[in-house]
Amino acid sequence: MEKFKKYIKELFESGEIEGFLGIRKNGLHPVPHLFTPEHPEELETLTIPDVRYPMTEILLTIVRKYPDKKLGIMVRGCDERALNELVKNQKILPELIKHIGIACSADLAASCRCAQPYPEEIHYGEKVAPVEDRSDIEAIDTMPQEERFDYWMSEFSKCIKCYGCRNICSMCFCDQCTLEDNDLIATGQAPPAIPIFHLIRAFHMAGRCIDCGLCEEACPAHIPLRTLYRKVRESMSGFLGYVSGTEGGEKDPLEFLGSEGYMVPSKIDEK
Amino acid sequence: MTNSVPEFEDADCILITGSNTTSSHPLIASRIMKAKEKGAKIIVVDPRKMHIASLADIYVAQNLGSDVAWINGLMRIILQEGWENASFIKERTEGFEELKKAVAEYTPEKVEEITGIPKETLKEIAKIYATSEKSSIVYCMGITQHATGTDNVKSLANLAMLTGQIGRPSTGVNPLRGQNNVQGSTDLAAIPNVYPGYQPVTDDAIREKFEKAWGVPLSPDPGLTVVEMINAVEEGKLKGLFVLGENPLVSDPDSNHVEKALDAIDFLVVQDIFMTETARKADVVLPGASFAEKDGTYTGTDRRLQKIRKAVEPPDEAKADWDVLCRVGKAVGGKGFEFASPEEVFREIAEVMPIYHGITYDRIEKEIIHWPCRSEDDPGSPYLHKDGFAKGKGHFTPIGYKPPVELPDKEYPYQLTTGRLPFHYHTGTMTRVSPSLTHEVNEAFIEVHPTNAFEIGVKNSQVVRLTSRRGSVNAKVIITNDVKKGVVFMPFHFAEAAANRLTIAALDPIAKIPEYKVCAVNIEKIEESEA
Amino acid sequence: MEYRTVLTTCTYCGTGCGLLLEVMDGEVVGVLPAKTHPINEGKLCIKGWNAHEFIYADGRLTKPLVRKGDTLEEASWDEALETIANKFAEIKKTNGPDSLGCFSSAKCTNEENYLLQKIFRAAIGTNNVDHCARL
Amino acid sequence: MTQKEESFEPKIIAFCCNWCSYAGADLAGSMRLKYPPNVLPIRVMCSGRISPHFVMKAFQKGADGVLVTGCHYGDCHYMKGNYITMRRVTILKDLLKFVGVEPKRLRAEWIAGSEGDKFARVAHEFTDEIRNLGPSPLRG
Repeated sequence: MEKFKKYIKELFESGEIEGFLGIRKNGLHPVPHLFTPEHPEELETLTIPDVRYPMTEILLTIVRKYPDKKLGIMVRGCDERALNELVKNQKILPELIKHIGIACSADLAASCRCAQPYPEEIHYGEKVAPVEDRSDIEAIDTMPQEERFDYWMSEFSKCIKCYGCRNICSMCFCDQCTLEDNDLIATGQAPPAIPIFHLIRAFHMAGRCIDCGLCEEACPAHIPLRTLYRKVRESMSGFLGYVSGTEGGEKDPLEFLGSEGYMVPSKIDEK
Repeated sequence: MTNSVPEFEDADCILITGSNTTSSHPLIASRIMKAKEKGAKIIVVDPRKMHIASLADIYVAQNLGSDVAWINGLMRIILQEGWENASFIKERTEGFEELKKAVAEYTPEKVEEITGIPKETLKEIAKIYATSEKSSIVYCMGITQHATGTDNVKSLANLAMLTGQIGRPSTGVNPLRGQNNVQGSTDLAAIPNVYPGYQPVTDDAIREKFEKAWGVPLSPDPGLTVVEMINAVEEGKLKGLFVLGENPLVSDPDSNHVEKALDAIDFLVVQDIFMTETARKADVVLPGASFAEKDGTYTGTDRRLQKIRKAVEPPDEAKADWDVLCRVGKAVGGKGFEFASPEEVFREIAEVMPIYHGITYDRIEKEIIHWPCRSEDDPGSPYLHKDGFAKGKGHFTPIGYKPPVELPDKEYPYQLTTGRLPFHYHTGTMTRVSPSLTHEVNEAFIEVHPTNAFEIGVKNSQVVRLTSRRGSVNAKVIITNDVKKGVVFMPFHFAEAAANRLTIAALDPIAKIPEYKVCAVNIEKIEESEA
Repeated sequence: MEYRTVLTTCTYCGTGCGLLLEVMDGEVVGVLPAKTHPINEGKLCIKGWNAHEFIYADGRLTKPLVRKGDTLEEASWDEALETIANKFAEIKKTNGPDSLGCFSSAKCTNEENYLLQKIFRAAIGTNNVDHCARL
Repeated sequence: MTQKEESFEPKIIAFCCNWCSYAGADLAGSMRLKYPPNVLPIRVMCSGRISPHFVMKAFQKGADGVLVTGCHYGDCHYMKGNYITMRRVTILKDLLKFVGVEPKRLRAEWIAGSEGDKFARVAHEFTDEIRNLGPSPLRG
């Protein structure tokens, strides 16, 4: 940890970064914080807990106000996937953002069922094995169709319309949100119109979701949102060969034609 | 609350009545949903079919104001079936025989007649509640805001004691407190009959203790409640009023009456963050700070003390409210208002208040403390009545059913009940200036059963006039099966169509709570030209 | 360039959820749910998620106001406090302490509730102290 | 039960692009080709304009089936709009399937302005198919 703090301090001193978005210890609670060269003493409170905050979502808040600053950001595997996608969508300039990589602990990787619990370059922690687990999707795929419908409707009907899933999502960077369009989803109702509210969000996640699972952690109604979004992520890779969160390459083929503009999806099994 | 919030998750049965939990306490609803996932049975008894009702295993609508009857009915069934907890009754309670006698007349048939709850459903509820290992009762203003509010609460306590569903984790009788710090403001004696920590002003020894602590002689006479003070203004007895962060003109029952009183009063001081309807009538307005602009503590609904922390400065010349009050205290000639920080105030609080005595700012930074916490090595009390009730034995109170004060009649044939929406808060002072919330809903409406809508001759979104004996308001109709026939619901957040112009100021004789949840109204269609 | 988060307690209902106020250059710009808070465990309702919005709403009171005839006019803190002191003293003198009363607030802190009831009980001498617990 | 199914007449929304498929539907009319009255065409400028939201809203408002029609590949008035359409429809069908709604309730077809007969045939086929599936569970 001391080595890590020293590394950040060096980055400050060399002018390579003008701020570092990390986590600070506040009493019992780890909370996000932007460390700056003006207050190097704050680095004493820097911590790397097994708790995840939406770092890239916070980064966007800062970048909107300070588009020219060189910033370092603490990135786990999930954060790095988010940054890759934000670059593709031209929300951040890669040359201004320095990834400071954290490998997740085995505990965290297990509780997140994370398929890539580390970023490309690691500055802290030891790489642990990825967790391959699609049992949540399989469990639903094997249900009879009607049971599947009832299952999702009963899950969606718990929704209290807090918008937490959207608010915490690093990939929800639109200026206007369809979920708030009164013509599409009547405002003022909780639960909101189901399943349209959740399916529209799921569809939006198709080319974007980087499978961090923060949405599900933020859901007061305990709706298995991540399973839903993991499914559309799979559909994207299965039918269109697109995996969001990978570095460089093509953009979301649902939004952009891409260089292979004539690409058509493989055929769907309607059974 | 007798128990703490996280405990709900491990209950086997949760009986919810008079609480629109997903709207008013969403993160408690979250725990209840978790409990259901873990296998708990959720029972909702409420006149309105709200979101939480649609998630329940059993939902039933009682007639407005009939709570004592169905609770007595439950107890009669429990006794008949032998589902009571005999050893708990024997060891921990008194007055059981009287209770038994009092509930005997509440046969399922009679209860069905009064409450509209089918007798089979009542029996099912009785069985699940009484025979589950850990059953918890959750209630809110739907139980307390009645002229029989105290009776309703005592009936629920009877039920919990009869079945021994209290004094253990994940059981108990749990009122969900409405405001962020309503528990704390009651603890700190913002009530007329006690000093901080529920120490009666009428008790000589206690009064002497406070006279010593504060260095002045104190009045032995209990003061007036909010509604009584309003009446005292009208009678010319109360001449000056200081209102801190409240908007009685919208929140209090029978608003027309409140408005007259505030117009008539000699001198009104309002300390707030916005120019509320009440502040407009003031003689002096003091600008306070929002929760983001000051330090201090709140006491949550489960008696848990938590800090709020200053994030930014108050705007312009506005000041943190504790600072303003210290200045007011000194200005009116008070002694002992030289505090440099909220922490210093808290130290004095802990000194005079036994139930907070062991609590310090340092401790609540590091641990979760629920009062009572009587010394620095006392870990506090997540749930109450573990080894017995505070007042010795738990006392059963025999209670009979009394109908609501104002029943529907020819002139006012519908029953109005009021409540909250998930998107707004109380009188809307804060939520109605919040764009994300007003985007969801920003006008009053009235929920009407389809049969009644047909009678009145209105369609969805048409405007009607609601009239009670006290006033009238206009609102848009929403036709829904969520309300029973004959009952209409209106949220009370909207000052321009304030539900409380209609409500009745009939008070519970003990708790002095107004009967917000039932009054009689008439509904008329407004012709196009009028609307 | 400042971005920090301040852990605090939600000001809406009595549940007592922990939330982080996101502060950028001295201004609250957003809310995050406190992930390690024992009550809400990283979740919030729609009111909590937007608890910062009202802070900067139009119409915040920023200066003391004192009534001059039909209108409320801006005044100094000294003038406002003096008006209160004089008027309360006058009412108390002619009608006794029980002709004064206060509505304290379930929105305010424990410390503030303590101070207001102390003003009325100790400095003015009446138990006419209540708040909207019942409402 | 059987009787109920027999008496069920599905509601179908057909989104048609201005340049090809709407002209095809129009031609079906002028050719006096019969197609079921269950099908309600809605004209849009390009099938690529048909946001998945429109499809979901149609289902929510009571459609039992949604037909998305556009130009054949290569014929799109806006060059490639229909490629995006097919990608979106495929992902949406897979999502519907996952939440327990028959993916067959959503169908994409390419119909040229000259293919009045194809429009009529697709309308028949799709109506029969949806009639067999019964009312949509999304009717709300």
